[in-house]
This record gives sequence, structure tokens and C-alpha cells, in this order.
Amino acid sequence: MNDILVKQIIEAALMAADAALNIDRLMQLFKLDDEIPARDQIKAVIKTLQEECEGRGVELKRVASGYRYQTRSDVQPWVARLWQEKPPRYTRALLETLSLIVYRQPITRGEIEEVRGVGVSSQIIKTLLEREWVRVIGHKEVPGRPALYGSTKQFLDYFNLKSLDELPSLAELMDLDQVHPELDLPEPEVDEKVQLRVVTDDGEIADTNETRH
Amino acid sequence: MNDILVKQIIEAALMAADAALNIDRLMQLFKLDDEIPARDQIKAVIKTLQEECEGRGVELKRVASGYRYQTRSDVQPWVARLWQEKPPRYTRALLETLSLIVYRQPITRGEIEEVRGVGVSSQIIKTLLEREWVRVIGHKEVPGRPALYGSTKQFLDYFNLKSLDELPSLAELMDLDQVHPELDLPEPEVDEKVQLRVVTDDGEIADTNETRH
Amino acid sequence: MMLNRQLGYHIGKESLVTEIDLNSQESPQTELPFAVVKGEPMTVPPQDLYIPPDALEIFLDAFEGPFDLLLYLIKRQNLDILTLPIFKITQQYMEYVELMKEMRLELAAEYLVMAAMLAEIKSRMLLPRPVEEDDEDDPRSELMRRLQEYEMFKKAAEDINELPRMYRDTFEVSVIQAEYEYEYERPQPNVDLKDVVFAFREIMQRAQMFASHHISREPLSMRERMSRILGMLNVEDFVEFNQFFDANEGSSGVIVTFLALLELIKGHVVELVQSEPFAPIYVKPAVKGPIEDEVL
Repeated sequence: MNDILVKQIIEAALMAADAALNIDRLMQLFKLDDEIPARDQIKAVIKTLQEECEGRGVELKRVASGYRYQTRSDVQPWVARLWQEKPPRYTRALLETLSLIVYRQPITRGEIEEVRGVGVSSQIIKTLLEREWVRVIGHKEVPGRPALYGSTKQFLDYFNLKSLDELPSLAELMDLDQVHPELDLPEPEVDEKVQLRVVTDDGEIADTNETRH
Repeated sequence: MNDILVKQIIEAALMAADAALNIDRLMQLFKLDDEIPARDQIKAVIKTLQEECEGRGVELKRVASGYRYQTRSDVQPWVARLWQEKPPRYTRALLETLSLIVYRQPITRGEIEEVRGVGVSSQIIKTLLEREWVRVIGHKEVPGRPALYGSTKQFLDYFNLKSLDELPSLAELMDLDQVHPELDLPEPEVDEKVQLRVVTDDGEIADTNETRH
Repeated sequence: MMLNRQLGYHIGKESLVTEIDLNSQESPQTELPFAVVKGEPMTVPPQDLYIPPDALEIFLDAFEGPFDLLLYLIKRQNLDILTLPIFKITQQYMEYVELMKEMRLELAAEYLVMAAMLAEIKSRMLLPRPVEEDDEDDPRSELMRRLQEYEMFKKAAEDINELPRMYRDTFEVSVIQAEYEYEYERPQPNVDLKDVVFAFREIMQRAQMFASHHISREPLSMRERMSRILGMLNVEDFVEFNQFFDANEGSSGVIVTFLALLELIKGHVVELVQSEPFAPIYVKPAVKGPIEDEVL
């Protein structure tokens, strides 16, 4: 494989990865190729890539777990404004997944998909795990041993609940009027709001555009 | 603010953002500064950044909702090995439904079924709505007030398109109207018009068309 | 319009494909075999009319409806839609439909509608037509127009499938943000409990016909208890049965715990072990060996 392609692959992988990658991990990218680049070659490529960051807005840093691209600290005050203006929002798919985990725990991803009728993206599960609202509490002893998800104490804390019992039951939910007094739920328009989210929920971008029209 | 810093900030912001950023959004990063770079300056910076991607593993691509850095498709086979998960694939039924919504928007489910000659499952519509590739853009004033579906910016973003104009043009209807001139078939241009109408959601699209690379 | 049966057929098919999408390592769906017959994958539709009986249903599944099947019949013989050989096609189409009926397949209504349409066109073609009549009354016109239109979108769908697509052909770049002096933390989305509760209500409304009444009456406290039991088993592999019960919770608490344990055993999530009669009963996770972390 030619050197340019190796360099392109390594740059792209480091830029697309969610976390730092070490040399071993980078070498694995080539495992299906006839010729795996040598460790030294990869190191040399990284060095070149680092040099090429000279004067740019990002740098290729070495951290404990490997190498990663990150924004330069001198530009970070501006970059951070991307998130300061508007906190991101969750999609309805995520909220539905969360609600199923809360109400139907322990539950597997497959079971969630079955009820929802559509696939659940790994991203959603990952976000919920990172937020520490759900966790893997076991594995179901069926083929594939899928993880079983349940809600956490952090979930209860965030929503100021002492226990899940404080959530309205399904029967209560189906009869909205009954729910109102207890939960102080707003009018059914909430549903509309949630639906609107589905439409505009690429977060900030949709909204900034809206302001221009 | 000096030009180098502006360029570094824009590069870092585009690389750190989760989604594409448009020029307005990039200008907002400087709103607390004494001097906000002009729109033209930002465009020029983007052009330079695009040129600097030449020969690299990533490119700065223009899509419907703005600019985003993404990995080049030539390195995709290697970069994809970072993740175990395979990208989702879509059924023909879903893609046919999507193509009807995209090319014939606004369109009702009944009209889609009419062309396809089979029912469109709710599943498919749900998946498309959830992916945010299509949305309900109104209701047809006929009995039942069926929803009218249209495509979204997210659809364009996902498929690497700046606007509906970039979609492959519909195959021309064969010479059916030549053989049967009285059939009064809709000209393909009808669809083009619909496309143009929908495209107007981003003012910048038009004036940066020529900067595509 | 659409029969319920047809709807069921599509839902079943769609969820099947979703399943494949999530787990399969296959290359694009167009290369998927139509069927596996006697161990041999069939990657192309059979060239003659004979379809092995066990493949017929899947064969039918390979088509997106009567237009698709008709197009296939026309293309297979290098025929032109514009000179739609209605007799030949009708004959072949009917042979398929008959075959499907013989197999007692639940034939989608659309296929029968098309059969009727073809039969009608055929009979009108047989009627003598006045010489001065123009093409407008060609009985085939409407069918030809619709076939063409369908073919156009079939092609458009293929084109869309070819477009470079996120995660299949490209990934977005997302570099880490440097820490800087203000120690800025990315804000997490705020969620209102109402949104979670309403999301659940909505799924349940949608999925009501699938929900078992038994499950919907389950008290949430039992679900929570199931999670708590599994949490204890995460820390320790073997926990003595008695340890799950807290007398301070009163009889209702004990019952909830007991039901939760039964539910977990039923779901093959935990197992009970007892070395000999009257020895302490232990609860352990049903999974043997180390639990692999979910790959995300």
C-alpha cells in the first residue's frame, strides 16, 4: 500500500474516532490487507501529521490511551460558543427508548425495538449510558446474550423521584385526566411539542436557520 | 482579529461540531469580539480550508445545512473498521417510498401507494420520519385530510447533497407520449419545479454553488 | 385500498429486514440471494416459470408488488413496455398467480387486482376496434403509463441508494475539544419528566395491540426490584436467596421481591442453585463465564 494512502487512512481514522487510538489499534485497521504497515511507519506518519498541524486550529495530541486530534486551546474559547448558545436536545427516539427502559426494565435492545417497531441506534444507547441514566444490569441467557438495561439512581435523582413507583402507571397514563392532578402535566399540547422536536431536532442548526427566514 | 486566528477558529469549530455549520453560525462565534469577520472573509477562509484538504484523508464538504468535515470515501473501508457495527441498510420498499417523497413532494401516502401499486406500511413511514429524512409538511384538503410528506435538510445532509438539485435526475419517461401523444404525461420538468421550490430553504446554496470541489 | 392482510404482510417483511440490517454482515441487499433452495442460494430469479415450491413465498417477497413482477416478466424477455405484449404477459402473470393460489399463499390483494386488470385489457384487445379509433383508446395505455412511472421511481430508488451516505461511505469528523482555563463543560440536554412519561404513553398507544395485558398490569415496583436484584448480582455472583428479602419492607415488599425473582427466572436472567436438599438456595446470573461488555 502506498504511503499516501496509509497517511490518509490514519488521519481520517483519528479524526473520525470517538476516542484516542493507539498504534496497535491503528495497525488493526490494515489487518485485512496483504501488507500491514510497520509500527515504525505508523509512528512516522503520526509525526508527519503532527507537524502538519502547525499553525492550524487543531493539533494531534498524544494522551495516555493513544493519539487524538483536539482543538487548540487558544481557539477553544470561540469553539466553545457553539454549545453555549443553545443546549442540545434529545430526539424523540431517545426519549422513547429511555421511557421503555424505565418502565419495562430489565429490557434488551431487541425488546425495545420490538415495541417501538424500529431499530434503536447504538448512539442512543451510548448516550443514555454516558448520561448514567441507564446501565447494563445483566445479560439475558438467550442466543447472543443481549445486555439487559435498567434505570439508575442518577435517573431517579435527576428527576427528583424517590422510586419508580412515583411514575404514573400505564393505566393512569392512558387516562390523561387522572394523571393531571398528580404530575401537574400540561395540556396534551406537550405531545405536539415532542413531535415538533422530531422535526427540528438537528439542534441548533435548524433553529439558526429559522431565524433567517 | 488577524486572519490566521480566524482561520484556526473556523477550522477547529467545523472539526469539533457534531453537525454541519453554516456561515451564519460561524459568524456567531465572533459575536463577542470587537470586530466580526465579514461573510466574504469566512467564505474565503472556507475555500482555503477546502483547498488544504487536497490529498488528505478528510474533506470539507458543503451539504444542505452547511459545511462539515468528513472522511473521504476512498478511505472508508479502513476507517469503518473502527466500529463493529455495520451501517444500516434500507429495503427497496423504503427507498422507493423515499424516492417518491423526494421527487414528488408534497405527496400523500395514498399517492405513493398508487404509483408503487402496493400498500406502504406504516413501518416505513415511521422509519423515514424518525430518521428525519421526511416530515409532514401539510395536509391535503380532501376527505380524511391525509398528511403530505416532504423531504428534509437532514435527508440532504445524510446523502451528501447540497440541495435537491443535486439529486440524480429522474429517468426520462420513454417515448410513450410520442407513441401516444395524447396521453398528456407530466413532463419531468414538473418535478424539477417542485425541487426548486423546496430548495430555497438556504439562502447560501445558490451563491456558493460554484465553489464546490 | 389496502387490506389488513397486506399490511400484516408488509410489517412482517419489514421487521425481518430490520433484523437483517442490524445483524447481518452481508453486502448490499441487491446481492442477497432470493432464496436458499436445497442449500443452494438463488441470486437471480429463476429463468423459467418453475419456482421450487419452498422458494415461492420468498420469491414473491423479492418483488415490490405486481408492477415489479410485471416489469420483471417484461425485462426478462427483452420486451419493451411500449409494445406491451399483453397476451404473453397476461398468460405468464396468470401462471404465477395460479401457482401462488395452488400454494395457498396468502396472495396480496394487489396481485389479484392486477390479474383482473390484465384480463380486462386482454378482453378489450380482443374486441374489434373501429379503424378510425386512435391510440387513446388503446386498452393498454393506462397500464403502460403506470408501469413506466413505477419503473422510473424504482430506478430513482436505486440512484438514491448509490448516493454517498453517512456511515456507509463517509463519517463525520468530530475532534475532541481542548480543555481551557474556563473549564467549560458541554451542557447536557435538559429533559422534563413529562417528556419521558408522554413518550412512553405514546409508544404504548401505538403498540397497544401488541402489548400483553399481563405485562401492562405489572406494578412498576416489581420492575425496579428486578433491576435491584440484578444490581446485587453484578457485585457478587452468588447471593443467598434470603438476602434479597428485607423483613422491614413488610409482606408486600417480600411479595414484590419474590415475584421479581420469579420473573427473572422465567426470563432466563437468573438461576437458582442448591447443592443438596435443605441447603441454602443461591441466586446467580444465568450467564455462564465472563460477561462480555456490550459492543457499542
